[in-house]
Amino acid sequence: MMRTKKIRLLFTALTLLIAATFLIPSSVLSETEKPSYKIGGLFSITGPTSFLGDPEKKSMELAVEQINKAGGINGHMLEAVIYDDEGDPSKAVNAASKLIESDKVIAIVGPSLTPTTLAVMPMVQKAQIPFISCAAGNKIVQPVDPWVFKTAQSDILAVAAIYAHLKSQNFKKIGLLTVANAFGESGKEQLVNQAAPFGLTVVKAETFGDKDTDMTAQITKIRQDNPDAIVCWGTNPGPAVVAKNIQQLGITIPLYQSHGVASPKFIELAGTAAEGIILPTGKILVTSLLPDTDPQKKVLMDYTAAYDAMFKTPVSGFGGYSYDAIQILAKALNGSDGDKEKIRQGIENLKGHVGISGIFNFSPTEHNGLGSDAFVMVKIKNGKWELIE
Amino acid sequence: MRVQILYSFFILMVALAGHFISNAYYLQVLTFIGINTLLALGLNMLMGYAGQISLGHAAFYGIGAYATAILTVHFSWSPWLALPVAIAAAVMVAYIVGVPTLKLSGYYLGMGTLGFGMIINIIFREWSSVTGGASGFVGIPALSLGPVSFSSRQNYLYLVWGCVLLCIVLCRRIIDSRVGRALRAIHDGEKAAAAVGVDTQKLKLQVFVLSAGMSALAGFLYAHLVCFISPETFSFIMSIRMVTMVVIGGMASIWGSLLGASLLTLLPEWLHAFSEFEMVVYGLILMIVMIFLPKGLTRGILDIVERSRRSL
Amino acid sequence: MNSDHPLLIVENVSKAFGGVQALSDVSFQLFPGTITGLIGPNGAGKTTLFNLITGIFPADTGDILFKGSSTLNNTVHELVQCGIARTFQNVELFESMTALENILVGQHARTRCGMWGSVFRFPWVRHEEGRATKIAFELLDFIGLKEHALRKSGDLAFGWQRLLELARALASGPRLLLLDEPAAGLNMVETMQLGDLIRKVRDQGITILLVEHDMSLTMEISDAIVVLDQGKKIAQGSPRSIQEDEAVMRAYLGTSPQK
Amino acid sequence: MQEILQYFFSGITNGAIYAVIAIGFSMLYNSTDLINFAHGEFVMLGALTMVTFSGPFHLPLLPAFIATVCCISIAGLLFERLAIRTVRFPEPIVLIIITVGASIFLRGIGMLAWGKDAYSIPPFSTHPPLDIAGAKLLAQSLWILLIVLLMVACLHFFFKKTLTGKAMEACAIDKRAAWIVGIPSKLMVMLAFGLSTGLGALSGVIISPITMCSYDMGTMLGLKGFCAAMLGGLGSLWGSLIGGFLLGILEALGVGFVSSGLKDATAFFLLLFILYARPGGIISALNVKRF
Repeated sequence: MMRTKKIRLLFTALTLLIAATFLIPSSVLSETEKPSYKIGGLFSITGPTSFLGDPEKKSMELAVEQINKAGGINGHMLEAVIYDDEGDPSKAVNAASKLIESDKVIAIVGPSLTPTTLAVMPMVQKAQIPFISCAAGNKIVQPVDPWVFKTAQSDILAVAAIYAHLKSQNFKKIGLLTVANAFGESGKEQLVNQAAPFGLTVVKAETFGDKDTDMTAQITKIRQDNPDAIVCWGTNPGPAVVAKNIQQLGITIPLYQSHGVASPKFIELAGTAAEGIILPTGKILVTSLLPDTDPQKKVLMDYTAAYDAMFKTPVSGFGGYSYDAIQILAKALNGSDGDKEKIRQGIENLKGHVGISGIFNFSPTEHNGLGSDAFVMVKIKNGKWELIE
Repeated sequence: MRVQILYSFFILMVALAGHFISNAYYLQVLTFIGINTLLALGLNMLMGYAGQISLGHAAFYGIGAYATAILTVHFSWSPWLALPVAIAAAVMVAYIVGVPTLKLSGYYLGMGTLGFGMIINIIFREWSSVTGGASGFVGIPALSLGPVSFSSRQNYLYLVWGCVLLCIVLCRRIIDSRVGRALRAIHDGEKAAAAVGVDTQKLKLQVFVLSAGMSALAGFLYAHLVCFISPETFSFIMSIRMVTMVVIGGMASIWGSLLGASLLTLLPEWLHAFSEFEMVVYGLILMIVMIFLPKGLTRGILDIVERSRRSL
Repeated sequence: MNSDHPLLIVENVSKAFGGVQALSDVSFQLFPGTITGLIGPNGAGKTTLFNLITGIFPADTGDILFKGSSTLNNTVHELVQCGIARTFQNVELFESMTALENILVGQHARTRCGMWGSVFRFPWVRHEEGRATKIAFELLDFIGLKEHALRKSGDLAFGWQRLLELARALASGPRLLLLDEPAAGLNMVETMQLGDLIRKVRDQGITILLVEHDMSLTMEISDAIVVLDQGKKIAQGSPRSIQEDEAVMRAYLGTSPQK
Repeated sequence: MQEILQYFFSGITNGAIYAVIAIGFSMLYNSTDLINFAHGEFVMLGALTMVTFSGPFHLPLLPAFIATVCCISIAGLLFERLAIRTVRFPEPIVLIIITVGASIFLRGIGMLAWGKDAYSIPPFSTHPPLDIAGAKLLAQSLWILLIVLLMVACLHFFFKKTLTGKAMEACAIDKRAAWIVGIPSKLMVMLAFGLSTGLGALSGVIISPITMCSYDMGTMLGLKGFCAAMLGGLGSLWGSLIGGFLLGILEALGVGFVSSGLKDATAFFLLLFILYARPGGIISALNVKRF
């Protein structure tokens, strides 16, 4: 008898617990005349890849506020609903489901990473909702899915930019050192695939863990094959350790990095070891160095100033992805009356949008929309970036 | 008789939830609770009853998920055919690993299972031609059985909770039998259990294998729910989360596993509201629960109820 | 004394832990249906000997024969299956389980339902379970705890726990029963009841090896006595002869008797 | 040859890092019978506190160093007092979950206080790397090696020769017995926590010139340190040292001769092998209790 009572009690507690989830208010309606457009944001705001998600979240807030100040879209205000997925695919799936089902958003921006994006994609396809990812992986837009777009420059472009520079230096043999996660893996794939067209041979490809403490063993292994250059592909702080290790080992082979470290933080972390490193970056990092004729310059300067004013922190190279996504969405929303198919078509037909990451030209077969001009090559000299023509 | 009533109540609850909740997000969260309950249940058999800790159980979860993914995508098998193979794969790995590992004890057993979990996770990540590598495995088909499609959240909820019920019945029956008594005996005192004729080594291995099988089932259900898997999901962190579910819910308590899994699935959803403070609050809750209810929520709540009743 | 073949033969057994010689060259025999008392001062090696006989660890040298075959390569649970059962010096019941369940676990060695059996509950499993429960109640009745069958064993009075542990050992259907200080912590009345019970067990044909500090109990119920001191056997014989043995006196009192 | 030597040096650098963390684990286990899964987070706190003291506060190296270790020790004492001692039934598994909870909590605190970016600390000396037959060993690696050896020697002396140290060890073996002979066991546990978290902070400070530091550095370091401590034999200081170097060198050789992607797998595989062969670690000091 006692046991039944206990178990019944337990069940009551459980039922209450579950019921409590349903009571949490999903959101509060704003009081504009026309109903606001709800846009979902999904970024890895905390967790190991927060360096991506955090500025993306801030930039989304910034873009939404700018649009609302300017009177919204056809009188509709934008409302951002932003969740954190911590870079965990399971959490991303839950959060995306919440955005679609509970918050009834009309479009989703994010997630920040390739795996989280891939995890969310089946749901987005089923719900038929415009979706603009902020992740770099090429798998996201190839093959093209009608509902899936992305604003971050693909690895393909970054690799092409690096390889074009390598070719101009008449380098033939390269060694690769990539981080053992989705970012590094995707980069490695492109680096290996594109080597032949540029007349390059990969003599050795090594990897390192994103929390590794010392990479001299990998570098030693690569050095054995005497490459003309080493390409390192990762995000901070790993590549900074690589740069330091190469300096310590007294290796003079030129080091190339990926756009993953394109932030002032890298120079700060690597210190003198950063000297002479060459890397591709979106133009945001070198705004002041750009010629005035550059069509992106004004957009970049405005964004930098607004970000600085709103958050009092220096602008990051990654926040632009979500800023672009919102701007593109806003253009597509214009005149769509919130109809999802119309938004989708709006994005697909958008041409010549000048954004932070480049100039976007979408088409039914091209859902990233960026060309090779999205990247510029820079060299670090005296602790400063320097444009390479 | 009493048990039948309880099971009927359980079925009723699931049916009601499936019938009245139309918001797919809530259904999905409930489905995740079900999957986590399977994981906690399996691990609880090992930790709560056989008294053996495992810090690498996410590996079996992953083996189940990757096995079905590989079979259904690369070899175009039917998922229903892949299910027994996925479970068999986990069971076999558990057997091979269990024989030497279960000879260890205490923290060394924790270390041994942890190392095993790391190795399996690295295999998922590095064998990219088969597993899709760090970016993950895409294109896992949704489940369907004849005319019934499980791509609707309702049906999937029923499927997952059906499996949960099946496993609860299974565990209950084992616990209430000669084998279960021997298991509880091992937990109370391994020396005495051996002295009454229990082959502790063999029994521990059997339970290890059983819990691996249940984790693999959970992995199968996860893979076909999300239709995407990546090594991240089956990392060391997940193993720790599983242990936490068991301990928070209550060791050696079947309903405790349900409670622990519910709490640890719902907590992050609730804590979204804290944004930046989420981690701090989550850590605090874990600590506070363990400090004040060290026997887990089930026992802890029952104790409190009992005490208040006595004081009345 | 019984003239059958001995049930248990301990042959020149030695065991050392690190540098400490716990047992050296000990030999004796146990005959079916007898109670043998194993006595000696603290640290004489009695518990070590118990652990060797029950297979917890192997002997360094020497051999132990049970029913004519060596037990050295057998594990603890295999020896239980062969018919060796024991109790512990500090009662080791399964405290979270009821008295009844403790005895059911005690029958582990003579029941056979495994994982599959427990999941599918075949008819033979239910039959086996029913029979086991019946035996368990009989044993509870034997020690006089039938009314407390469903109480948690950890909640029982200490004296009852001792009895329950005895019943649990009997549940495996042993030929040889090893009792490690069964009367420790019991009062006089309880000790007397225990003595009666042990005799009754012997009368069922079970051989008993008894370690006990309560001399009056040991001397009263034992058919034979083996005395250990500092790991060596110093005397063996009937209770009466042991009481007069000089070496035993020396071991216990430190000096030779003043008689 | 030069390559092998370089792998070896790389292993030494990593090994010294693992060893210094393993010693923190072992030391605490030695005196409280407890594994602190938040140890990696104390390492992180140490490194980041050092960043603050040497950065915005402009303290010179040594005072910043001492201030950091003191601060983190105090945090450790608080942790013991608030979270560990208040547990009513201190079973190992409960304490483990509490320390896991603490590690998440501290990581959150680290993120709130220092943000999500990584920081670097300048090395202790700007000496060029040591060159032996073409293979290079960092000056900072030598610093770590030196400090680790010094640390182990001091701890060894503390536990074997001083009364407090012996009392601490006695508490781990049997708290009640220690209490009966008049050792204030509660104080000892608290002291042990302070000491071990102080060691953690020290590790953080000496390794971050090599590794950089950020709020999430602790998990991986804690894990590797735990492995090293287990490998060497829990509770044995010299064992931790050996375990750390062995793990580091195994990893480096794994990179050199197997594949850098499988480096961790190689290391863990050999680890399991060693555990199977010697279930108590290389130097098994105390009997490890079960859960």
